[in-house]
Amino acid sequence: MNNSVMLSFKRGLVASVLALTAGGALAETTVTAVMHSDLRVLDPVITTAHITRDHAYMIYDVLVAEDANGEIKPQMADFTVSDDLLTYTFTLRDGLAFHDGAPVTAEDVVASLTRWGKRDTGGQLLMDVTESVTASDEKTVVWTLREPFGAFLATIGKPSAVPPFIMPKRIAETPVEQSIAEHIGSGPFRFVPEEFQPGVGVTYAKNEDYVPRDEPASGYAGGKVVNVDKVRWVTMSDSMTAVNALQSGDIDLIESMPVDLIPLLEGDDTVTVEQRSPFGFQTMGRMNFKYPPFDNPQIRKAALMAMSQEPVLAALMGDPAYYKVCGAIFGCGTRFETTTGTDTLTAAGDPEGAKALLAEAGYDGTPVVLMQPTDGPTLRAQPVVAAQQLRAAGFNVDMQPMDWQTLVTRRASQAAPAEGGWNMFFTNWEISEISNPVISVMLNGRGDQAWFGWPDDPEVEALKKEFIAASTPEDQKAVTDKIQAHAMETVSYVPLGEYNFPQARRTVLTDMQPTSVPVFWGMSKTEE
Amino acid sequence: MKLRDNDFSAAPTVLEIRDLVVGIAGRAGLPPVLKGVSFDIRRGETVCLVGESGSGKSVTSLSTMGLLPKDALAVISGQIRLNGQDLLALSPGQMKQRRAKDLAMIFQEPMTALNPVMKVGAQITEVLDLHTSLGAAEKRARVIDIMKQVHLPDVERIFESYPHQLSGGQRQRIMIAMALILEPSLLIADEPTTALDVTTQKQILSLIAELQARHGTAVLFITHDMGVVAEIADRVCVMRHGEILETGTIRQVLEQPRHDYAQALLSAVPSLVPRVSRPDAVAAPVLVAKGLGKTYRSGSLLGRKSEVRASYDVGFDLKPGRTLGIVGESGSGKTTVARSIMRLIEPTEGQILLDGDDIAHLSSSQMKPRRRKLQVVFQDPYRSLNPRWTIAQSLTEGPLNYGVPYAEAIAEAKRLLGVISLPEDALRRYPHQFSGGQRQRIAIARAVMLRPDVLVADEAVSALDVSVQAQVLDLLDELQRQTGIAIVFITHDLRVAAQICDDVLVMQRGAVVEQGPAGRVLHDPQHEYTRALIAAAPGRFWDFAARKPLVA
Amino acid sequence: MFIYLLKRVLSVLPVLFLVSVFVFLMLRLTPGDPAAIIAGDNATPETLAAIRDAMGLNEPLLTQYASWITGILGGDFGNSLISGVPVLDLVAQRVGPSISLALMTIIIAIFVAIPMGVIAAWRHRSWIDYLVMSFSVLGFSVPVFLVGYVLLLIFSVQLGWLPPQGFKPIADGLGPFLERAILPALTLASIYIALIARMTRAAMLDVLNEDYIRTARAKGVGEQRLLFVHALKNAAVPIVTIVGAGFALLISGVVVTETIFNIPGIGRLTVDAVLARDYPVIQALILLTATLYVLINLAIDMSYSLFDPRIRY
Amino acid sequence: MAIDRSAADKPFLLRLLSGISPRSTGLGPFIAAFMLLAVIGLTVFSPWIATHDPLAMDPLMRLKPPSEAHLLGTDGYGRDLFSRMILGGRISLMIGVCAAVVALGLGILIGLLAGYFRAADAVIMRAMDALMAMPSILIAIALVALNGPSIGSVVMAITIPEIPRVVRLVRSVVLTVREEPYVEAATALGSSTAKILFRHLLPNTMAPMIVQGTYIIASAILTEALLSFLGAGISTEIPTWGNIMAEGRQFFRITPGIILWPGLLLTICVLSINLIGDAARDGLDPRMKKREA
Repeated sequence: MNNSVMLSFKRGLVASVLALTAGGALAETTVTAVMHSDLRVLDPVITTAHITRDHAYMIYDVLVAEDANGEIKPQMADFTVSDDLLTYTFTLRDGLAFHDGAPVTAEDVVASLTRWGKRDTGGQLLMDVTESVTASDEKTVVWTLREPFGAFLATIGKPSAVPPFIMPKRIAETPVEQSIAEHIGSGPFRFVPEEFQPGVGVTYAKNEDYVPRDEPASGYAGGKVVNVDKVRWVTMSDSMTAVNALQSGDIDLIESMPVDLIPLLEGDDTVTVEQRSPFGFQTMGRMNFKYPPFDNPQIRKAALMAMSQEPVLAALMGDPAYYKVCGAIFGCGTRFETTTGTDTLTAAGDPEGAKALLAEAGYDGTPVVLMQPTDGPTLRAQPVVAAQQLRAAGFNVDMQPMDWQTLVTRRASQAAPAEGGWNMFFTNWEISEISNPVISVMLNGRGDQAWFGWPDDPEVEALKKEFIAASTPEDQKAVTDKIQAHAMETVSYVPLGEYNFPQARRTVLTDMQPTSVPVFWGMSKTEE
Repeated sequence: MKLRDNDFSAAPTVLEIRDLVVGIAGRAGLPPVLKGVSFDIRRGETVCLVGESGSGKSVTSLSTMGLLPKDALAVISGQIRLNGQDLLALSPGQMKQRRAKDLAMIFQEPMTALNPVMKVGAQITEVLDLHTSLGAAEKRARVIDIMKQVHLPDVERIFESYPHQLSGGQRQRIMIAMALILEPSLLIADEPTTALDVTTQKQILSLIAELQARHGTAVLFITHDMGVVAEIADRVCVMRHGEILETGTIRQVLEQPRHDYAQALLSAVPSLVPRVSRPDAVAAPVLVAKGLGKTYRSGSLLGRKSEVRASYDVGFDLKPGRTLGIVGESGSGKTTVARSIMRLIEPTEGQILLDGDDIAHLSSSQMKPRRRKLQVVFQDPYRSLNPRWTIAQSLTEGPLNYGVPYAEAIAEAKRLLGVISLPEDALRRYPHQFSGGQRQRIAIARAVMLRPDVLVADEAVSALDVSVQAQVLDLLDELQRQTGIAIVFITHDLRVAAQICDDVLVMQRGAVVEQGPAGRVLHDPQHEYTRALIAAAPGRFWDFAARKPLVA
Repeated sequence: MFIYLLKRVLSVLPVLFLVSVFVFLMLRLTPGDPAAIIAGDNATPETLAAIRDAMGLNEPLLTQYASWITGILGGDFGNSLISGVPVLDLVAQRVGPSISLALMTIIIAIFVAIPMGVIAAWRHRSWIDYLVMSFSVLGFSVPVFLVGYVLLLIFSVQLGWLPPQGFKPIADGLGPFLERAILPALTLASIYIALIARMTRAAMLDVLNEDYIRTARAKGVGEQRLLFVHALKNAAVPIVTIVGAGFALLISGVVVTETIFNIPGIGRLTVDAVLARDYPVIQALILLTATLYVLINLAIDMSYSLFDPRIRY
Repeated sequence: MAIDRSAADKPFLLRLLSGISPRSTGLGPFIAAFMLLAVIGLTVFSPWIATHDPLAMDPLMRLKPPSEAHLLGTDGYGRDLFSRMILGGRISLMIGVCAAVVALGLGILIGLLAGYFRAADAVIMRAMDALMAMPSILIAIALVALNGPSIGSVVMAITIPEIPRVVRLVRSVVLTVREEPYVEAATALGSSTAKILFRHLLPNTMAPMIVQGTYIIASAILTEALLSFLGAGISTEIPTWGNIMAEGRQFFRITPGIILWPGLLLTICVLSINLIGDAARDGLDPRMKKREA
């Protein structure tokens, strides 16, 4: 072993000892949480993984953010819009500084926005109509559009997958194919690199130099006041272990509490189980438009008719209190909610009708390759139940189990199902990621450039343009109603209902923000 | 040398065994293993228990020591009195106190009877630790003293040695030292020299006699070897099937055995006098070895190269109908020679001429047609037949390999079964259904199925009881007369060699030290080693079959 | 002795080379794409290709193997494809818990199993022998995770005596360490005890039949001294061997136990890495455990001469 | 002095029958055989014994305690646990037997070659050492990941790490037996290498192989469970003891039966196989006292 490696090996060893010894002994408040997943990838632009986004909310800040009412509010910057809706001017507020001490400048912002615009779906749409994004001085960013973009603020202020987080210019200049190597933001917490152990946990320390906004926190907006010294996310591969750890006081919070295990916490008054946010997830099935049998819209329709949401949701969540039968592709309780075309889905399904339709479409028994992930607890159940429902309607289902990583690889394959491709898979979305047609990737109809499944659907693309151009909420709603009807007619995908994992927290943890992204500002931990 | 002739009637009785019955533990229904054994040993006296395998002689000795395997055998009735006290009445703890102090035992295998991971000095000292309260220096002095008494060389070094660093004879001396250090009144020696070479055996026997004389120990000596009996016994008990058939002074038993079995046993002991030599055949030799040698080389790139010359410069002629004996102690290289001739190994030097062709370096496919001329019989009857094959399969294996039709092969097998005195239905049976002697006869039959020119018999009778041994030797003799086969007979037993060989070749440390007609070599040995070997043969002064001293 | 040692160490090299080839080939023939894992849910095919290219996954296999092995010879095991952390750092973070768990397990196992095996052999075919053997066979027959869960249920959940998960290093004090390590170690030890007790019994039965045991009895040696002084040292070689061979068993046990008790060790790191196709991490871990296995067994081979003077190098 | 070795000398079937008698082994193996037969009966005839379609799910009836309708309650999809458990046993046993047959088949072949041909020996044994050195559970997970969680790949994943053990065992038997006088006699009688390998040496490996086979079956059943537990098992559409338990993991404190019942049945099954293996080993081959890890 050469010296430098030996040295780094030793450093690692020392760090691990430090990491393991830190924690209990010192009299500082540490919130220990088990998140829904393990943090491995640290670049919030390169991935859409929710856990990486949650990580980014800890250490980065955003220009503008959505408040509790869904309005976009200034965060790092105040902004003005020109009357022609083509020029947006952002002015950075005072006191912003990165964790390495450097002040946040307009240059940093421009670099960060540019990198984001290359990867994010909404960002790409926005960049398509962008004339320029420039730093006019130390604190001012001017964003000029070629044509109006109705959802401009909603896009750069969206809370999820992925908001444009602001990082130093030197980091934001990393090519978008490469992961960033430094994790420095201007957010309310600092990343502690020595205590980052992929697969074990990650630690954030309070950013003592952070200057919160004056107004109270609301949604993702407002003053991000930090009342704890440290936040540690630990990985527990097993939800039962997490529940045991919560009860023994080893951890303070389980972000996604498995509903089946809630009875274990009943009668334990040191623990509260609650829904943090009214919005949860939509679970859905996606078919492959390129290959039989689902290249035939009638057969897609038959599949839709064969399915019923409730058994899927019940198998996924168990307790009806935590799931909701909902046919709205933009989510129930959102502005664009409508349930056109989903009567059979939200009822018991219509296997007989599906059979008739299959016969009419001349289904020849082509096997339906259904990919089933075996490891993700929120993804295991859907294909199993769906397979049963499809079989009941006369489909020939070939359910192929694989781990989620294989599935993620395989769904990117445009090959025929018999040659390593697929016919159908299932995944979940946070409601905020599908709540309008611009950000919902399933409504991309650009054929081979579209999201997995590759529908070639010019009509939906036209409807989306119409939506971008619509200027009033009423006009927008009229367009989204049409999109819902169209999506259910062509079966862009099969919404299988909504679920919302509760969180379980020890009662010493108070004042958590009711946001769907778990954020750690505002909360307090009372001493025991 | 002559038979012992001492009178012990005045000496006190040390061991008194009365009507000892030992049965299989927990199995009352089965016949006992010892069926009422009684004998006495007096102070200074040596009593030999003699018998073939399964006669119960070891069970007798283990019962006396209280060392019967707990879950297998148990004393059912009888008494074992040592100096008047009944050992069977003692508690295990009391018995433990007696061992080594009042009665001690040495075993057959000096290789395994010492704890391999303890230094031998410590193993002897342990006896003192257990039974005395001497100080460390005193203990050491006593141990050194007894080690000197058993004539161990370089006592200080051996004290610090592990058993594997000693020779077999030295280990047996250690055992004896350990047994006698507390001067017990009774020493039990269970086949103590069987695993040793004859020259070592002789030394150990005289050592036991010497110490016995010095300490007045009563010795219970167990053996199957009549020669050893003749050397050391004052009195003899002949055992068979758990009973003492005959008991008496050594002279009574050897000169006038009363019981049929004792007579048969004595008659079966081969004589050291070479048999009348047969006329030399005029035919050309069938097998000739010239300068034959085998050196084992080991070692690789890094290691030291090591060479072991297992045999070298061995040469002989073998004519049809003749028997060549290769005689030597363990490690003399005689088996290496046999395996080289058989081409089970490839010799590193010299020639083997079979019918004039050199086969020393032939490949296995070149060897195949010649193999049928060369057959072999091994020592261990229990391993020389495939236990999973019927006798028919084993017997016909060779002929079938050479394309003999099955019917013909089986007919020959039946004929040979007649020759070896086994019934025809033996063909369908498996080896385990036969006794050792029967198996060895089957192995011989298998070897001659191919009508070979040469038969190599590698210690072919060494594992057999003496009465069975005689039968097998007779069989070989008869086959040779019928078929004119040439035999290479490898043995360590001079008595056997004397009875079967025309010519004898004596080997020591890989080399031939003397060779010539059996009568000449055994009667008038030229080489010092041959002389030592003959001198060491136990009971060489006695002709057992004739029941009289041998007049040299 | 030195030459022998050198020879033995050198003889390990071809084995390790083969291990490295096996590992490399096995993983590179695996479907599943680390690029897809990094890129997340809605990455386009172009992005995937770009990331794959950047990670060197498009190079020919031989080139990838060569650069990997060259790196290793220089002490560089590469970086995790997923988190970008150097593999050696990842491993260094994780070895502590695994090693302390394994050591504790071995200590528990040896102190429990050897007396068990000795007594079972001594009282061969008695009730205590049957009891020991039943326990030992049971130890082989119950899935490790079942043992873990049952212990967890009883001692943590029902009785609340011990914390249910996690790990504290000994540096935090013996109490906190033991509190968290005892259940996992017991879980792991169950199978190890079974293995060692079984081997001890078998080896002791062999030894107790040896002539020198009879000799010792004939000297009047007492039972306790007979068993623990005369017999046990002679039975040591197979017992020590099985402790080494059991290391493989320990690895699989560690993987499961760390999962159940949420211990941040090597076992969990490996499973996570396999499921995430984190090639450099998997390769390094299998290679390192294989090396460790080979070295442990080498050390055990060398230690035979401590127990048995007949073995000399 | 000749020793009675007849016990070790009989053909192995005879030894099997004479070795395993209640007198020599105690009642254990007989109870074990009875239990194993019961488990096998239960699983082999599972299609007729099962009270429900083991795949029929009813998510609204999930995690129900035992009742008249569901003998042992239901699992996380509302499937009948009892029916799944006995059908799962069938698959688990099948996996065990397949793994044993494949591992023995390949292992015996390779072992015979390695044991008899010195030239092949070094290469084969180094490769086997390499396989032995790699932690088997890690190879197994990686192999399942490699080929997808089908029955075939699980069998392969279990089999490959077992092969070196079989090879070593066969090789050691061959190395011992080839020195036996009857094998040398066969050479002297002109028997061909193939004949010696397959007629003399191969049958000698049978007794230890039967014993080893039982151990492989037992360990394969456990490994299957372990793989499922670690998330690299067979699809839930094909119930096995392993994946039933793996699915029950998160419900352990709610409905421990999902793990405990299959776990109990598995333990009984593996326990009886091991006991029978031990008895067979003692009966067949007193030398084979050591069980390789």
